[in-house]
Order: sequence, then C-alpha cells, then structure tokens
Amino acid sequence: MKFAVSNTPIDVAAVRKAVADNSCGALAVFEGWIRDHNEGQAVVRLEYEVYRPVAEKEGARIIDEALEKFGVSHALCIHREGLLELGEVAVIVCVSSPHRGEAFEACRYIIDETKTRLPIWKKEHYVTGGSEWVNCEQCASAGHSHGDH
Amino acid sequence: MKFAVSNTPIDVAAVRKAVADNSCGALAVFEGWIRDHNEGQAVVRLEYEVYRPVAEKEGARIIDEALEKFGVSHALCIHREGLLELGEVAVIVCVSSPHRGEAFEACRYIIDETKTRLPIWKKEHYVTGGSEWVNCEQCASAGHSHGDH
Amino acid sequence: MKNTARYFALFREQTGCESETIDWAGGTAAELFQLVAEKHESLKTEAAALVAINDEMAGWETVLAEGDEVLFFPPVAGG
Amino acid sequence: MKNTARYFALFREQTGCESETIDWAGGTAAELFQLVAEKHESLKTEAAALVAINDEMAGWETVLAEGDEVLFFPPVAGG
Repeated sequence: MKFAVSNTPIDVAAVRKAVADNSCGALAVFEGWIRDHNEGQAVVRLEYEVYRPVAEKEGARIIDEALEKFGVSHALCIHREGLLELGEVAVIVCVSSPHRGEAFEACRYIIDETKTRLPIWKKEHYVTGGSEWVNCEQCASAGHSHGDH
Repeated sequence: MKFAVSNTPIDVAAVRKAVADNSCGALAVFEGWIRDHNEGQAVVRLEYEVYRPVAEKEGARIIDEALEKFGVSHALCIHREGLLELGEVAVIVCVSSPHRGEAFEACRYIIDETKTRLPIWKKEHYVTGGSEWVNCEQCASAGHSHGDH
Repeated sequence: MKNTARYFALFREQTGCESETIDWAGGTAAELFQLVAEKHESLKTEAAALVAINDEMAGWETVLAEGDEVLFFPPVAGG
Repeated sequence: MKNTARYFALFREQTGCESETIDWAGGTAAELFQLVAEKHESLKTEAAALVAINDEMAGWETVLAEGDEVLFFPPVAGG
C-alpha cells in the first residue's frame, strides 16, 4: 500500500514502521495537523470530504512519481476523511531512503501534489458557529489556476 | 529543551509530542537510522562519540538559528551516543509551525548543521570484523574544507 | 446525448444536487460545466476547479462521449 | 607558555593520548596543531578538522592565551 484514505485516527507509529528498512539511513516525515486558526478566524474542528475512487488512484500515482523522480526506497501517504478535532493528524507522509536529500525532496513533493491534485475538500467550523469550505491555498493567495474554463 | 544527547534509545513519539501545538498546522521530522552499508561495506553496528560540553551548547545554538531564520514555532533535536545497532534512530529532528514551507526548511537546516558543526564522530563496525572512523560526508566526496590549517 | 454530472463539496451545496442527467447537444467538459452553471444560478465558476471523467482526472477541453459521467470538483484543499 | 591539548576520536587513536600539557613559545591554534603533529608522527592533518578553545568553537587563527585548553576535533560525522 502506498496511499490510503482513513476514516479513523492515523496511527503515526505504524505508518513510520511501514517504511522502515535496514538499507535506509534517512526518514523524512510530514504531518498536517488541525490548526486552531485560519486567516484570522478561530477554528474548532474541520471536516474532510474525500472522493475515494479518484483520490486513491491519483494518490498512488503521486507516490509512484516520487519513487521514480527521486529514487527513494519507500513512500507512504495516509489522508483522513470525516470530522477532525484540533490537534488531530489530517495527513501523514513518510519517505525512507539511503540518504537524506532525496527523502526530504520526495516528502515535500508528495504533500505538495496531494494538496493540489486530489479530490479532497475541507470545511472549517468556526468558534462563532459558522462554517466554510476552504480554498486551495495557492488560489486564495495568488490567483493560481489549475483549469482553464 | 531544544537539543540533547542521549545514551538510551530515542523515544520518537515523545519527541514528536514535545513540539505539538494547536496553533501549528505542520510538522516536519527527520530521522537518521543506522544503515546496513556504507561505501560498499556491510555494517553491523555504529559507535557514536560525542563531546557533550561543546555539542550541547552548539546544538542549542543551531536550534536558535533555525527558529530565528525560518520563524518556526518549535524545534527539537536529539542525538544518540554510544553503541547503536542496525535500524536504531541515531538522530531525530522535529519542527512544528503554522505552515509547511518553513517547517521543511528549518528541519533540513538543523540536520545539515548538526552533521557538520557538532563534535560528534561515528565509528563503523563491519561484518568483516574491522572498524573505521567515518569522515564527514562532504569532505569524503568533495574535498569540502571547514578549517584552513 | 446524455451525460451524468456529479457535484462535490461546495458545488454540491451551490447546486443543491449530488448528481443529475443532462440531455444536451454534446461538447467538451468545459461546455457542460457552462451549461449546468446556467441551470444552477448559484453555481459559481472557479478558476481552480478540476474535472474528472469516469473516475479519471481529465482536461476541461476533453470532448465527452455518450454516457460519460462527469465529476465537477471545486478547488481542492487536502492536507 | 602552557596550553592543554585534547584529542578526540580519530586524533585520540592517532596520538594514543587523550590530553597533554604543551609548554611552548605560544601562537595560534593552527600553530599548536602543527607542533603536536610533529610530536605525534601518526597524527595526520585533516582539512576538515575543527578546533574549540575552552569549550567554545573557535577559528584556527585564534591566538592562544596562557592556560587555554585547546580541543582538536577530527572531521565530524554526526547523524
């Protein structure tokens, strides 16, 4: 398994262990956590909607690209769906390889692509009681365009 | 605590928890593992010698530089000393921050500086029974010079 | 010809609809999106929207075939 | 004047010595290293060696003071 969507809390230790290998000297990990604020608003929880049929296929593709592009040994990404509380792990990426340079680069590549290519959406629930779908960070800040319609 | 030397196994989960913060949306981690080979030789274990008085002071300085330079929220680095077996964690760096870019950069900075500035040496013990002190990786590959004598 | 349009997240809320069958003259994914945006006035075009056809990511200029299921994804925000 | 020289890792093995007091005319850390390298023939100069004085990292051109403890670090390899 290379990419998975989970509706239960992510077992960080298990994901880390899944990429362990005595021929690897380096492990790079990224975790996305539920943060208590966004653009000045106090957040109480987040809701992730995932369209699994495409997310799983495209997620596995991202991992394959990283393995090929950076020559790392193992890479794994797990993304949550459903309602998450503050401090919970929304996504984890673990990459192991003989040396550290490529582990860092592959890890960064996987999380960047995951955030912009997979059909995953988050809705923020605010302290004030309101809620809102969050825009992709590049679009919100720089008018970044993925499509052309 | 920002930097420490440990002569017992590193508790990865505890180090991760030490940088947890609800205002942070990103965690970047690097772990250095004992690898079963180096430059074509089969390795059975590694021995780390650390000169603590300087390593601890200079290690804390590296963390302070990273906090200042990249504006991350928390950063922690633990380095082992003594005899380590294959697969053991030799060093861990954990960095948390509101966003991921600076977490990755600070994590990379800390491990890079740790490997070239701290008085830490490793001796590889080989399957063949021999052992050897390992040169700094930059020096071995590119005649990189730290001093000028 | 007939195509199924499916809406996710923000688009589902804006259209008040999960899925519908569109009977139209045919064309590209972008043209189908324009058509359904005219039907659902609250559906706002988003530069960063993505489209998938029959569960595969696709380009907006892809010409649709009879029976294709077209998935309209509002701007994604994983992680 | 008198200075203490301390050797670590590879340098300790090459000199067969952890620490010794050197009575000399004085000078820089680099000059002290040259002096001890003449004394211990097996001590090989390393371009990537580091030096610390009284438990603080220092430059090789630092002029030593009476009683300074000079730590000779062979090329480091943490991580």
